[in-house]
Amino acid sequence: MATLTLVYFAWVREAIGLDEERIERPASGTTIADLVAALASRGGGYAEALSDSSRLRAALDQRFVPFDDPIGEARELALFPPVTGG
Amino acid sequence: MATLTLVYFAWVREAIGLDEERIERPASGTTIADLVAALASRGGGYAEALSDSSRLRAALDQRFVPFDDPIGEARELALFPPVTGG
Amino acid sequence: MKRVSIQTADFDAAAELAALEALGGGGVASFTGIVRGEGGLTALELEHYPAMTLPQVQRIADEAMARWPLLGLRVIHRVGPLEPGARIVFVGTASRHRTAALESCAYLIDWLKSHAPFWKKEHFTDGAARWVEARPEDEEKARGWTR
Amino acid sequence: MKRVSIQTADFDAAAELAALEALGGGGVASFTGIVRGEGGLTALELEHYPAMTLPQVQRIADEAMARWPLLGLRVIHRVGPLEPGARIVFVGTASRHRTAALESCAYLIDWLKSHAPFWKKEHFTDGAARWVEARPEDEEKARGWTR
Repeated sequence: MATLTLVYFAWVREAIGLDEERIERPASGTTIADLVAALASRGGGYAEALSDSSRLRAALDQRFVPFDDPIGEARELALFPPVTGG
Repeated sequence: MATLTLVYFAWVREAIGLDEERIERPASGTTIADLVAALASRGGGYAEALSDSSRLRAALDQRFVPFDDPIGEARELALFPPVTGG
Repeated sequence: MKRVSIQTADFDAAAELAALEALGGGGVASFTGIVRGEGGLTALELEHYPAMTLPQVQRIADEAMARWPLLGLRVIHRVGPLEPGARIVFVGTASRHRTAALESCAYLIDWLKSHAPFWKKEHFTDGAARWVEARPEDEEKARGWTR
Repeated sequence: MKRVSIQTADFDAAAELAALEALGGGGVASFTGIVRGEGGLTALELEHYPAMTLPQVQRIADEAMARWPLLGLRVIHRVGPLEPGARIVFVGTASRHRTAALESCAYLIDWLKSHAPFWKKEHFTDGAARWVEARPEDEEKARGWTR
Protein backbone atom coordinates (compact mmCIF):
# COMPACT_ATOMS: atom_id res chain seq x y z
CA MET A 1 0.00 0.00 0.00
CA ALA A 2 1.41 3.36 -1.08
CA THR A 3 1.21 6.17 1.44
CA LEU A 4 0.82 9.90 0.96
CA THR A 5 2.23 12.27 3.54
CA LEU A 6 0.07 15.31 4.17
CA VAL A 7 1.89 18.35 5.54
CA TYR A 8 0.20 21.47 6.87
CA PHE A 9 1.48 25.00 7.45
CA ALA A 10 0.42 28.22 9.14
CA TRP A 11 -3.25 28.38 10.20
CA VAL A 12 -4.03 25.16 8.32
CA ARG A 13 -1.58 23.39 10.63
CA GLU A 14 -3.00 25.16 13.69
CA ALA A 15 -6.64 24.35 12.86
CA ILE A 16 -5.93 20.69 12.14
CA GLY A 17 -3.57 20.43 15.08
CA LEU A 18 -0.98 18.40 13.20
CA ASP A 19 2.25 19.17 11.33
CA GLU A 20 1.82 16.12 9.14
CA GLU A 21 0.10 12.77 8.84
CA ARG A 22 0.19 9.77 6.55
CA ILE A 23 -2.75 8.42 4.64
CA GLU A 24 -3.29 5.71 2.07
CA ARG A 25 -2.62 7.28 -1.30
CA PRO A 26 -5.87 7.67 -3.24
CA ALA A 27 -6.25 6.39 -6.80
CA SER A 28 -3.84 8.29 -9.04
CA GLY A 29 -6.59 10.13 -10.92
CA THR A 30 -7.90 11.72 -7.72
CA THR A 31 -7.35 15.46 -7.81
CA ILE A 32 -6.09 17.58 -4.94
CA ALA A 33 -9.52 19.21 -4.84
CA ASP A 34 -11.17 15.77 -4.41
CA LEU A 35 -8.84 14.83 -1.58
CA VAL A 36 -9.18 18.18 0.17
CA ALA A 37 -12.99 17.83 0.04
CA ALA A 38 -12.70 14.34 1.56
CA LEU A 39 -10.44 15.65 4.33
CA ALA A 40 -12.78 18.58 5.04
CA SER A 41 -15.65 16.09 5.49
CA ARG A 42 -13.86 14.73 8.55
CA GLY A 43 -15.28 17.80 10.31
CA GLY A 44 -13.72 19.68 13.25
CA GLY A 45 -10.41 21.38 12.53
CA TYR A 46 -10.28 19.74 9.10
CA ALA A 47 -13.55 21.34 8.10
CA GLU A 48 -12.42 24.65 9.54
CA ALA A 49 -9.09 24.59 7.67
CA LEU A 50 -10.06 22.98 4.39
CA SER A 51 -13.69 23.81 3.55
CA ASP A 52 -12.93 26.94 1.56
CA SER A 53 -10.33 25.93 -1.01
CA SER A 54 -10.14 29.49 -2.39
CA ARG A 55 -8.14 30.31 0.78
CA LEU A 56 -5.71 27.44 0.20
CA ARG A 57 -2.68 26.62 -1.89
CA ALA A 58 -1.03 23.26 -2.49
CA ALA A 59 2.35 21.76 -3.32
CA LEU A 60 2.80 18.21 -4.59
CA ASP A 61 6.25 16.78 -3.88
CA GLN A 62 7.46 20.33 -3.11
CA ARG A 63 6.12 21.96 -6.27
CA PHE A 64 3.27 24.45 -6.29
CA VAL A 65 0.34 22.97 -8.23
CA PRO A 66 -3.27 23.93 -8.95
CA PHE A 67 -6.05 22.13 -7.09
CA ASP A 68 -7.33 20.35 -10.16
CA ASP A 69 -4.03 18.50 -10.62
CA PRO A 70 -4.23 14.73 -10.02
CA ILE A 71 -2.27 13.36 -7.09
CA GLY A 72 -0.70 10.72 -9.32
CA GLU A 73 2.24 8.93 -7.76
CA ALA A 74 3.17 11.81 -5.44
CA ARG A 75 4.52 11.07 -2.00
CA GLU A 76 3.87 14.37 -0.27
CA LEU A 77 1.02 16.86 -0.46
CA ALA A 78 1.36 20.15 1.38
CA LEU A 79 -1.67 22.34 2.13
CA PHE A 80 -1.30 25.91 3.33
CA PRO A 81 -2.55 29.48 2.95
CA PRO A 82 -1.17 31.77 0.24
CA VAL A 83 2.47 32.50 1.05
CA THR A 84 3.55 35.73 2.75
CA GLY A 85 7.35 35.71 2.74
CA GLY A 86 9.82 38.26 1.48
CA MET B 1 26.81 96.94 -19.09
CA ALA B 2 25.44 93.61 -17.95
CA THR B 3 27.78 90.65 -18.27
CA LEU B 4 27.06 87.01 -18.95
CA THR B 5 29.45 84.38 -17.63
CA LEU B 6 29.92 81.48 -19.99
CA VAL B 7 31.02 78.22 -18.38
CA TYR B 8 32.19 75.16 -20.24
CA PHE B 9 32.49 71.50 -19.21
CA ALA B 10 34.00 68.25 -20.44
CA TRP B 11 35.15 68.25 -24.08
CA VAL B 12 33.54 71.65 -24.69
CA ARG B 13 35.87 73.07 -22.04
CA GLU B 14 38.85 71.19 -23.48
CA ALA B 15 38.21 72.30 -27.07
CA ILE B 16 37.70 75.95 -26.13
CA GLY B 17 40.59 75.84 -23.67
CA LEU B 18 38.75 77.83 -20.99
CA ASP B 19 36.72 76.96 -17.89
CA GLU B 20 34.76 80.16 -18.15
CA GLU B 21 34.75 83.64 -19.66
CA ARG B 22 32.67 86.79 -19.42
CA ILE B 23 30.96 88.49 -22.29
CA GLU B 24 28.60 91.39 -22.68
CA ARG B 25 25.11 90.00 -22.23
CA PRO B 26 23.27 90.01 -25.56
CA ALA B 27 19.81 91.55 -25.96
CA SER B 28 17.36 89.65 -23.77
CA GLY B 29 15.45 88.14 -26.71
CA THR B 30 18.59 86.45 -28.02
CA THR B 31 18.22 82.69 -27.77
CA ILE B 32 20.90 80.31 -26.58
CA ALA B 33 21.01 78.91 -30.12
CA ASP B 34 21.72 82.41 -31.49
CA LEU B 35 24.53 82.98 -29.02
CA VAL B 36 26.07 79.55 -29.57
CA ALA B 37 26.10 80.17 -33.34
CA ALA B 38 27.84 83.50 -32.75
CA LEU B 39 30.43 81.86 -30.51
CA ALA B 40 31.04 79.05 -33.04
CA SER B 41 31.74 81.67 -35.70
CA ARG B 42 34.83 82.71 -33.73
CA GLY B 43 36.43 79.60 -35.29
CA GLY B 44 39.17 77.40 -33.80
CA GLY B 45 38.21 75.55 -30.63
CA TYR B 46 34.92 77.45 -30.49
CA ALA B 47 33.91 76.13 -33.90
CA GLU B 48 35.07 72.66 -32.95
CA ALA B 49 33.10 72.62 -29.72
CA LEU B 50 29.98 74.54 -30.66
CA SER B 51 29.21 74.01 -34.36
CA ASP B 52 26.99 70.98 -33.87
CA SER B 53 24.39 71.97 -31.30
CA SER B 54 22.78 68.53 -31.40
CA ARG B 55 25.81 67.35 -29.38
CA LEU B 56 25.34 70.09 -26.77
CA ARG B 57 23.20 70.84 -23.76
CA ALA B 58 22.77 74.11 -21.88
CA ALA B 59 21.94 75.42 -18.44
CA LEU B 60 20.90 79.00 -17.75
CA ASP B 61 21.58 80.14 -14.20
CA GLN B 62 22.06 76.47 -13.22
CA ARG B 63 18.85 75.18 -14.77
CA PHE B 64 18.77 72.89 -17.81
CA VAL B 65 17.02 74.70 -20.67
CA PRO B 66 16.36 74.07 -24.35
CA PHE B 67 18.44 75.91 -26.95
CA ASP B 68 15.54 77.99 -28.17
CA ASP B 69 15.09 79.63 -24.77
CA PRO B 70 15.95 83.33 -24.66
CA ILE B 71 18.89 84.37 -22.53
CA GLY B 72 16.78 87.03 -20.83
CA GLU B 73 18.37 88.50 -17.71
CA ALA B 74 20.46 85.39 -16.94
CA ARG B 75 23.90 85.80 -15.43
CA GLU B 76 25.42 82.43 -16.26
CA LEU B 77 25.17 80.21 -19.30
CA ALA B 78 26.77 76.76 -19.16
CA LEU B 79 27.47 74.76 -22.31
CA PHE B 80 28.40 71.09 -22.17
CA PRO B 81 27.84 67.65 -23.70
CA PRO B 82 24.93 65.46 -22.57
CA VAL B 83 25.56 64.43 -18.97
CA THR B 84 26.98 61.01 -18.07
CA GLY B 85 26.83 60.78 -14.28
CA GLY B 86 25.32 58.14 -12.05
CA MET C 1 28.28 33.86 -7.94
CA LYS C 2 24.83 32.66 -6.93
CA ARG C 3 24.25 32.10 -3.24
CA VAL C 4 20.99 31.42 -1.47
CA SER C 5 20.58 30.92 2.29
CA ILE C 6 17.64 30.20 4.56
CA GLN C 7 18.67 30.82 8.14
CA THR C 8 17.54 31.87 11.60
CA ALA C 9 20.65 34.00 12.21
CA ASP C 10 20.96 37.66 11.29
CA PHE C 11 23.38 38.57 8.51
CA ASP C 12 25.84 41.30 7.68
CA ALA C 13 24.29 43.27 4.84
CA ALA C 14 27.52 45.28 4.49
CA ALA C 15 29.63 42.18 3.90
CA GLU C 16 27.10 40.92 1.37
CA LEU C 17 27.17 44.23 -0.50
CA ALA C 18 30.98 44.29 -0.43
CA ALA C 19 31.13 40.80 -1.96
CA LEU C 20 28.79 41.89 -4.76
CA GLU C 21 30.75 45.11 -5.34
CA ALA C 22 33.96 43.09 -5.68
CA LEU C 23 32.62 41.23 -8.75
CA GLY C 24 33.80 44.03 -11.02
CA GLY C 25 30.38 45.01 -12.30
CA GLY C 26 29.06 48.47 -12.90
CA GLY C 27 26.17 48.25 -10.49
CA VAL C 28 24.99 46.54 -7.34
CA ALA C 29 21.33 46.70 -6.30
CA SER C 30 19.96 45.50 -3.00
CA PHE C 31 16.75 45.20 -1.09
CA THR C 32 16.50 44.53 2.63
CA GLY C 33 13.18 43.77 4.28
CA ILE C 34 12.79 44.89 7.89
CA VAL C 35 10.22 43.92 10.55
CA ARG C 36 7.95 46.92 11.14
CA GLY C 37 7.13 47.53 14.77
CA GLU C 38 3.74 49.15 14.36
CA GLY C 39 0.49 48.56 16.23
CA GLY C 40 2.04 46.96 19.28
CA LEU C 41 3.81 44.23 17.36
CA THR C 42 6.24 42.36 19.60
CA ALA C 43 7.43 39.66 17.22
CA LEU C 44 7.07 38.40 13.70
CA GLU C 45 7.35 34.64 13.37
CA LEU C 46 8.40 33.19 10.05
CA GLU C 47 7.31 29.64 9.33
CA HIS C 48 8.48 27.83 6.21
CA TYR C 49 8.37 24.47 4.44
CA PRO C 50 11.91 23.21 4.98
CA ALA C 51 11.88 20.48 2.31
CA MET C 52 10.71 22.96 -0.30
CA THR C 53 12.10 26.36 0.65
CA LEU C 54 15.72 26.17 -0.47
CA PRO C 55 15.02 24.36 -3.80
CA GLN C 56 12.23 26.80 -4.54
CA VAL C 57 14.29 29.91 -3.77
CA GLN C 58 17.13 28.46 -5.85
CA ARG C 59 14.71 27.98 -8.72
CA ILE C 60 13.71 31.66 -8.47
CA ALA C 61 17.40 32.62 -8.37
CA ASP C 62 18.15 30.49 -11.46
CA GLU C 63 15.29 32.19 -13.23
CA ALA C 64 16.81 35.61 -12.48
CA MET C 65 20.27 34.48 -13.63
CA ALA C 66 18.77 33.23 -16.90
CA ARG C 67 16.78 36.38 -17.48
CA TRP C 68 19.39 39.06 -16.76
CA PRO C 69 23.15 39.23 -17.42
CA LEU C 70 24.16 39.05 -13.76
CA LEU C 71 27.65 38.73 -12.32
CA GLY C 72 26.26 37.67 -8.99
CA LEU C 73 23.19 37.27 -6.89
CA ARG C 74 22.69 36.80 -3.16
CA VAL C 75 19.47 35.89 -1.37
CA ILE C 76 19.16 35.46 2.39
CA HIS C 77 15.79 34.74 3.98
CA ARG C 78 15.45 34.41 7.70
CA VAL C 79 12.97 32.14 9.50
CA GLY C 80 11.87 31.84 13.12
CA PRO C 81 10.89 34.62 15.52
CA LEU C 82 12.08 38.13 14.64
CA GLU C 83 11.87 41.35 16.63
CA PRO C 84 10.74 44.73 15.30
CA GLY C 85 13.62 46.32 13.41
CA ALA C 86 15.18 42.95 12.56
CA ARG C 87 16.16 42.11 9.00
CA ILE C 88 13.91 39.51 7.35
CA VAL C 89 15.29 39.21 3.86
CA PHE C 90 18.18 40.43 1.73
CA VAL C 91 18.37 40.37 -2.03
CA GLY C 92 21.49 41.66 -3.78
CA THR C 93 22.40 41.60 -7.46
CA ALA C 94 25.48 42.69 -9.41
CA SER C 95 25.66 43.35 -13.12
CA ARG C 96 27.62 45.35 -15.65
CA HIS C 97 24.35 47.16 -16.34
CA ARG C 98 22.41 49.06 -13.74
CA THR C 99 19.02 48.17 -15.23
CA ALA C 100 19.79 44.46 -15.01
CA ALA C 101 20.85 44.83 -11.37
CA LEU C 102 17.80 46.90 -10.42
CA GLU C 103 15.23 44.86 -12.31
CA SER C 104 16.51 41.48 -11.16
CA CYS C 105 16.54 42.71 -7.57
CA ALA C 106 12.88 43.77 -7.84
CA TYR C 107 12.03 40.50 -9.61
CA LEU C 108 13.62 38.40 -6.88
CA ILE C 109 11.82 40.12 -4.04
CA ASP C 110 8.49 40.08 -5.91
CA TRP C 111 8.85 36.32 -6.49
CA LEU C 112 9.99 35.59 -2.95
CA LYS C 113 6.87 37.38 -1.71
CA SER C 114 4.49 35.37 -3.82
CA HIS C 115 6.22 32.10 -4.76
CA ALA C 116 8.34 30.95 -1.85
CA PRO C 117 6.84 28.87 0.99
CA PHE C 118 7.07 31.29 3.90
CA TRP C 119 4.27 32.39 6.21
CA LYS C 120 4.34 35.27 8.67
CA LYS C 121 2.56 35.37 12.01
CA GLU C 122 2.34 38.60 13.98
CA HIS C 123 2.40 38.64 17.79
CA PHE C 124 1.16 41.67 19.70
CA THR C 125 1.70 43.19 23.14
CA ASP C 126 -1.85 42.21 24.23
CA GLY C 127 -1.07 38.55 23.54
CA ALA C 128 -3.04 38.41 20.31
CA ALA C 129 -1.53 36.72 17.29
CA ARG C 130 -2.53 36.85 13.64
CA TRP C 131 -1.35 35.21 10.42
CA VAL C 132 -0.47 37.84 7.84
CA GLU C 133 -2.80 37.66 4.86
CA ALA C 134 -1.39 37.53 1.36
CA ARG C 135 -2.01 40.67 -0.64
CA PRO C 136 -3.47 40.10 -4.11
CA GLU C 137 -1.29 42.92 -5.47
CA ASP C 138 1.82 40.89 -4.55
CA GLU C 139 0.74 38.02 -6.74
CA GLU C 140 -0.12 40.45 -9.51
CA LYS C 141 3.28 42.07 -9.22
CA ALA C 142 5.01 38.72 -9.64
CA ARG C 143 2.76 37.82 -12.55
CA GLY C 144 3.75 41.13 -14.12
CA TRP C 145 7.25 39.74 -14.73
CA THR C 146 5.90 36.91 -16.88
CA ARG C 147 4.35 39.31 -19.39
CA MET D 1 15.54 61.94 6.36
CA LYS D 2 16.76 63.32 3.06
CA ARG D 3 20.50 63.63 2.63
CA VAL D 4 22.45 64.41 -0.50
CA SER D 5 26.24 64.67 -0.76
CA ILE D 6 28.67 65.43 -3.57
CA GLN D 7 32.16 64.47 -2.47
CA THR D 8 35.58 63.25 -3.57
CA ALA D 9 35.92 60.86 -0.61
CA ASP D 10 34.73 57.27 -0.60
CA PHE D 11 31.79 56.40 1.66
CA ASP D 12 30.69 53.57 3.89
CA ALA D 13 27.77 51.94 2.12
CA ALA D 14 27.16 49.73 5.17
CA ALA D 15 26.72 52.71 7.49
CA GLU D 16 24.37 54.33 4.96
CA LEU D 17 22.27 51.17 4.73
CA ALA D 18 22.19 50.83 8.52
CA ALA D 19 20.90 54.41 8.88
CA LEU D 20 18.13 53.69 6.38
CA GLU D 21 17.24 50.38 8.07
CA ALA D 22 16.92 52.19 11.42
CA LEU D 23 14.06 54.36 10.11
CA GLY D 24 11.55 51.65 11.01
CA GLY D 25 10.33 51.01 7.49
CA GLY D 26 9.54 47.70 5.90
CA GLY D 27 12.07 47.97 3.12
CA VAL D 28 15.37 49.53 2.15
CA ALA D 29 16.53 49.55 -1.45
CA SER D 30 19.96 50.60 -2.63
CA PHE D 31 22.01 50.97 -5.76
CA THR D 32 25.77 51.39 -5.83
CA GLY D 33 27.59 52.26 -9.03
CA ILE D 34 31.13 50.90 -9.38
CA VAL D 35 33.94 51.85 -11.80
CA ARG D 36 34.37 48.96 -14.24
CA GLY D 37 37.99 48.13 -14.99
CA GLU D 38 37.59 46.81 -18.50
CA GLY D 39 39.61 47.47 -21.63
CA GLY D 40 42.71 48.73 -19.85
CA LEU D 41 40.92 51.47 -17.96
CA THR D 42 43.20 52.99 -15.34
CA ALA D 43 40.99 55.77 -14.02
CA LEU D 44 37.58 57.32 -14.40
CA GLU D 45 37.51 61.05 -13.88
CA LEU D 46 34.27 62.69 -12.82
CA GLU D 47 33.84 66.35 -13.68
CA HIS D 48 30.82 68.30 -12.48
CA TYR D 49 29.28 71.77 -12.40
CA PRO D 50 29.78 72.75 -8.76
CA ALA D 51 27.32 75.64 -8.67
CA MET D 52 24.59 73.44 -10.10
CA THR D 53 25.25 69.90 -8.94
CA LEU D 54 24.01 69.92 -5.36
CA PRO D 55 20.85 72.01 -6.01
CA GLN D 56 20.03 69.83 -9.02
CA VAL D 57 20.51 66.55 -7.16
CA GLN D 58 18.44 67.93 -4.28
CA ARG D 59 15.70 68.79 -6.76
CA ILE D 60 15.72 65.18 -8.01
CA ALA D 61 15.61 63.96 -4.41
CA ASP D 62 12.66 66.26 -3.60
CA GLU D 63 10.89 64.90 -6.64
CA ALA D 64 11.33 61.34 -5.35
CA MET D 65 10.13 62.32 -1.85
CA ALA D 66 7.02 63.90 -3.36
CA ARG D 67 6.30 60.96 -5.60
CA TRP D 68 6.73 58.04 -3.16
CA PRO D 69 5.92 57.67 0.55
CA LEU D 70 9.54 57.51 1.70
CA LEU D 71 10.87 57.47 5.24
CA GLY D 72 14.32 58.37 4.03
CA LEU D 73 16.55 58.85 1.08
CA ARG D 74 20.32 59.07 0.72
CA VAL D 75 22.29 60.07 -2.36
CA ILE D 76 26.07 60.24 -2.51
CA HIS D 77 27.83 61.07 -5.76
CA ARG D 78 31.58 61.17 -5.97
CA VAL D 79 33.63 63.47 -8.20
CA GLY D 80 37.29 63.56 -9.15
CA PRO D 81 39.54 60.68 -10.25
CA LEU D 82 38.34 57.17 -9.35
CA GLU D 83 40.11 53.82 -9.75
CA PRO D 84 38.58 50.65 -11.17
CA GLY D 85 36.47 49.00 -8.48
CA ALA D 86 35.81 52.31 -6.71
CA ARG D 87 32.29 53.33 -5.78
CA ILE D 88 30.92 56.21 -7.89
CA VAL D 89 27.42 56.68 -6.59
CA PHE D 90 25.11 55.41 -3.87
CA VAL D 91 21.34 55.73 -3.80
CA GLY D 92 19.40 54.36 -0.85
CA THR D 93 15.70 54.63 -0.05
CA ALA D 94 13.57 53.46 2.87
CA SER D 95 9.82 53.06 2.88
CA ARG D 96 7.08 51.12 4.62
CA HIS D 97 6.39 49.59 1.21
CA ARG D 98 8.91 47.65 -0.81
CA THR D 99 7.61 48.89 -4.14
CA ALA D 100 8.07 52.52 -3.10
CA ALA D 101 11.63 51.79 -1.96
CA LEU D 102 12.55 49.89 -5.13
CA GLU D 103 10.90 52.25 -7.59
CA SER D 104 12.23 55.43 -6.04
CA CYS D 105 15.73 53.94 -5.99
CA ALA D 106 15.52 53.16 -9.71
CA TYR D 107 14.02 56.59 -10.38
CA LEU D 108 16.83 58.39 -8.56
CA ILE D 109 19.61 56.59 -10.38
CA ASP D 110 17.88 57.00 -13.74
CA TRP D 111 17.56 60.75 -13.14
CA LEU D 112 21.09 61.13 -11.82
CA LYS D 113 22.30 59.46 -15.03
CA SER D 114 20.44 61.80 -17.32
CA HIS D 115 19.68 65.00 -15.39
CA ALA D 116 22.58 65.78 -13.10
CA PRO D 117 25.60 67.76 -14.35
CA PHE D 118 28.33 65.11 -14.21
CA TRP D 119 30.66 64.05 -17.01
CA LYS D 120 32.89 61.00 -17.07
CA LYS D 121 36.28 60.77 -18.74
CA GLU D 122 38.01 57.43 -19.12
CA HIS D 123 41.80 57.13 -18.95
CA PHE D 124 43.52 54.04 -20.34
CA THR D 125 46.85 52.23 -19.83
CA ASP D 126 48.10 53.38 -23.24
CA GLY D 127 47.66 57.01 -22.22
CA ALA D 128 44.53 57.54 -24.27
CA ALA D 129 41.59 59.34 -22.73
CA ARG D 130 37.99 59.55 -23.86
CA TRP D 131 34.85 61.32 -22.67
CA VAL D 132 32.07 58.83 -22.07
CA GLU D 133 29.18 59.39 -24.47
CA ALA D 134 25.65 59.67 -23.16
CA ARG D 135 23.45 56.73 -24.10
CA PRO D 136 20.10 57.67 -25.61
CA GLU D 137 18.45 54.81 -23.68
CA ASP D 138 19.42 56.54 -20.41
CA GLU D 139 17.47 59.65 -21.35
CA GLU D 140 14.57 57.48 -22.48
CA LYS D 141 14.61 55.61 -19.20
CA ALA D 142 14.37 58.85 -17.24
CA ARG D 143 11.62 60.12 -19.51
CA GLY D 144 9.77 56.86 -18.83
CA TRP D 145 9.14 58.06 -15.26
CA THR D 146 7.25 61.11 -16.47
CA ARG D 147 4.64 59.02 -18.26
